[in-house]
Amino acid sequence: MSEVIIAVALIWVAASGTAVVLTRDPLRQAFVAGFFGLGLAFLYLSMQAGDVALSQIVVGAIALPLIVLLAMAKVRKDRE
Amino acid sequence: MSVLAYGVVAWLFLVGIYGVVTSRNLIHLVVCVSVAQSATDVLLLEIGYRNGGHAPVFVDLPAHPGPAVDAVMQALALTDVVVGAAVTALLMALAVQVHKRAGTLDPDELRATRE
Amino acid sequence: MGLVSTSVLLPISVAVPLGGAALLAGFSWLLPRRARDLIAIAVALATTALTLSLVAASAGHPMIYWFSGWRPSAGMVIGIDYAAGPLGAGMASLAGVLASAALVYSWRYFDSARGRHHALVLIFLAASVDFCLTGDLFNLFVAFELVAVTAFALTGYNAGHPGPLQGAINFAVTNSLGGMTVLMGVGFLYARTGSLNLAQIGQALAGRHADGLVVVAFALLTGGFLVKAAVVPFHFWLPDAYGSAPTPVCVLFAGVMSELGLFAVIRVWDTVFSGLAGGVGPRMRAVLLGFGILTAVVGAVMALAQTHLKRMLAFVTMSHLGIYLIGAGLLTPLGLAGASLLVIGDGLAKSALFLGVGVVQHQRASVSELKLRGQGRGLAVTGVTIVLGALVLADLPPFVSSAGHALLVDAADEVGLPWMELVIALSVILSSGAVLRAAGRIWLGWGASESSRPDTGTADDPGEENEDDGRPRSGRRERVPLTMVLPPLALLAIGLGLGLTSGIEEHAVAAAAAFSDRTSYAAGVLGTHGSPIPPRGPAVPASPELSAGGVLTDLGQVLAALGVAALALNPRAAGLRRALAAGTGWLRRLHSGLVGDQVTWLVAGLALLAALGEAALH
Amino acid sequence: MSRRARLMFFAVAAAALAVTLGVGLAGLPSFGSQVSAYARMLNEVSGRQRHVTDVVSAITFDYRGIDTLFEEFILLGAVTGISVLLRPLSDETRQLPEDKAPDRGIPPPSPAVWLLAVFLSSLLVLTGLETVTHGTLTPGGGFQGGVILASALYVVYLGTNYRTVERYQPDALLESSDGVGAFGYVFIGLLGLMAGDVFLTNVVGLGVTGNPISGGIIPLLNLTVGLEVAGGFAILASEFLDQTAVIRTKTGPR
Repeated sequence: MSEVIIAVALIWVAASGTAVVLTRDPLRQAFVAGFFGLGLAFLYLSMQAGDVALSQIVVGAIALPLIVLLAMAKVRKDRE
Repeated sequence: MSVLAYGVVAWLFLVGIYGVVTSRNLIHLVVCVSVAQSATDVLLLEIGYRNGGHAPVFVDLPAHPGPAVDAVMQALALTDVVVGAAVTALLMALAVQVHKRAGTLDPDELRATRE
Repeated sequence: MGLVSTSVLLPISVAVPLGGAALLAGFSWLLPRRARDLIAIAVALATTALTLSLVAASAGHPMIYWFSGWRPSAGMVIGIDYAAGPLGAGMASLAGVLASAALVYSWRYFDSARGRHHALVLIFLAASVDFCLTGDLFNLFVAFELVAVTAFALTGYNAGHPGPLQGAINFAVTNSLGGMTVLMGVGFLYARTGSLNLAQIGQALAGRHADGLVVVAFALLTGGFLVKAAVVPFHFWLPDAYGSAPTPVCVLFAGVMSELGLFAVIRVWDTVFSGLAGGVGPRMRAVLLGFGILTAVVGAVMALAQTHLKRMLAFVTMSHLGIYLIGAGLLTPLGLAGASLLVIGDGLAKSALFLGVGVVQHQRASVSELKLRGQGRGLAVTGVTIVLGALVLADLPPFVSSAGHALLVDAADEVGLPWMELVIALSVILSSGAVLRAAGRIWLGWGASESSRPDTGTADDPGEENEDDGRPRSGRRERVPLTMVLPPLALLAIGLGLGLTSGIEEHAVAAAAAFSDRTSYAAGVLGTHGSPIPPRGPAVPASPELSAGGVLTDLGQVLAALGVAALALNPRAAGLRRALAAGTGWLRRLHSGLVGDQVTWLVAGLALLAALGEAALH
Repeated sequence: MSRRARLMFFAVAAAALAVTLGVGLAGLPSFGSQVSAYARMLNEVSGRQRHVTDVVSAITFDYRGIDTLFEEFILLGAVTGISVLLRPLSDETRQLPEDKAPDRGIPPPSPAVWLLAVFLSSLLVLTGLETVTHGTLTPGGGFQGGVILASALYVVYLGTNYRTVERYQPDALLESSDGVGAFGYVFIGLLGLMAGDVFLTNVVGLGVTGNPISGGIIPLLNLTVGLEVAGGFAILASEFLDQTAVIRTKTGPR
């Protein structure tokens, strides 16, 4: 059972990681990256790494997308 | 299962680098670096995984819990997540500043150190 | 009891700079500017003194320190250790000296962003010390990343200009990827040996034949470190970063940071891989020498092609890194000893050169050799500093790099590669000649000025940046503050003093022998035998005849470098220069400064290293 | 290189690197088949030796505590570096966003929004503190809790406007928290030396396994990390926010 969950998580991570790279628009990429971050956290959790999963959630699904969005906002303001 | 598990590591690393090489936008490029970086965490945790193993947290366990997974690799991955976050944030600050000062985010248009 | 008191130096020499940095970062808003400068300088000097005392204390037998008191039990390592010998401690104290010089130099020089610049320099210093002392592979990775993170920020310090920012981005992207490959290598070795301790991993691999996993682990680890060491083809980020970073930061970069990359390559080779079965040493020597020769020559040729002074020094640094790799890559104690003395001697000289160029930039607001033609008047002391520094780079006796050069030549002879001397001489002459050419143009007004640019190939001359942002200069011809003039002279004086120290070659060879002895290192760390290892009598062929021959060679190099400079400035040799510029145009075009190109080269370099590693180890 | 040439070169190089990685990965033991003797030993003994239930925290802060010390400084270095890179330069000014419609006046945040923000943020503070303090027992610790605490600050701001943020931002406090946290880790390490033992030795009682206050210095180290990370991430977010909201160039991009 746990093997199936891990396999699903691995495929989720591989697919969403590819999607992050192929999403060339940074704004949309930020959301895909959040989804990828959640996938990583899920993968870590399925591999019994709760500490790492929690770190991954706070970094990958909260801090990183927030920074990307703020950076995008700054860039847009510069262009005005 | 091994092929899938280890294949994902190589895939994430290479696809992240592919993104870096082909990127036309520094913010996109920085996120691609973080994709490649996550390959290392996945590798460490896979090395430390044990089939049917439980988390290395010894609280509320059943009577015969079986083996636990490798806590050392988890500690290393923990450190690496923090390192990755620090580097990503720093790169993002550089990207913001480059856009302000060079007026572009396209890495291929940045030739300041050349011309 | 005596042992306890000296081993305490190990944790204190990282705790002092770390604590100082934390206080500066957290409380700079409370402190006046002068206090911030003083605290930073005091902390850097204290770290220097601590690491210097480590050099003395660890001579003869390595010092082992187990953090949190976790000693190995039943042959299994539990915690993290520091394993200090004079070579590692010497490297750490070089970092201390250069950090102190950089901080003194920036005293009046620029705005330290409320002490944050100083905090970053101190963290950089602490990370370098940890890097040199640690006996744990993962801790080495953490130190690698800490050096990197502070260095990225310091590179982009002049954040108002695109050049430093682009340099920082190229630097950060390539070196982060390097860090990732290092970590993957760590993971592979852990999966194979179940350990993160250098000595224990080496023990587990010793006497075995390398398989695919070990070869790939070698390539990933070494490749990652070579990115930091800026060895061809991992080097493309270096001129962008070093050419645009603030001067005090360049001192740390050129003198210590790249050398740390090479240090890690050799440390990991000696402790982890050198015990592999099948006579891997000679074949690995060929691989490392190949990379070293390529780097030395490419760096020297590129240095000669530059007119942007900092970028020129960046390529000079790179060429010298190639020479150190040749020395260390001979994989003999003699070669490593020669490389170590060169790292110290050249490191001090290169730092003095960067600081001298910084003075020129501060006073004349330019770093372009062509724009500065004849502008040297009034900066005589700096001119002398730069000429002397350039001559030291050509191994002018009796500076310590001359002693290192002699050892290196002996080491190459010892393994039957006497022609290596020619490769080294060629690179040294070209890179030193480039700096002398610039000095001749700036202080003597020789050669052409901007109007008739000789290099019509590509313009890899980046823009000029004013470093002291936000601090209006009263007049351009104001007196240079002593805090800017003295540090480079002090660095050169240290190099001279070390060169005049009798027996420095013997000390270096003994340190190198202890450093590269895998079995006694492992025995010391794992405690497999109680008594300290008696130091093996090092064979130092430093007889008077050889030294005299060495002095003649060195003087020959100095003269040849002067000749190169004269030729480069002679109006009648314009045709030759044009031909050379045309012949090297392709090489300069490869240094495009684009991060996508640099990462592609990195990937190719990793694959190449893996293929060569397979041939050497398997 | 042209983009096309680069892509072709990359394709070849990446294929070679893929083969390299494949060879290395193929040499690994099959997935999930083994755990190192080192890890088995630590799983076995750390509960007894350190009185913790979460072995990861014992490794992070005790067996390999020196790694975490340097990890803290990676964060401190990055935050300091970002403050340096994003500092207002000589040609930039700090200027609050102009009111586009001065006759309208900024509406005060409605009490309901305020209340929600305060409620959410207190919830986050509690979660953050709980995560920081229970690091020895369950997954989580100073780092994770610290980030949650930093985010609590910003949820308060969600309920208001940037003018209030700018006025009440406790910059000095955040910086001090960052520095004190990092210094605290070094200091606890030095306590071991002062007690006549080695750096980062446990100098306090180990406590009863299962209590929040157990594991010796591990909860204290978690606390310092929590302080450092909370301050650091708050500074980080505020630097980026400042760039977006108040810092503008006098001359425009060059």
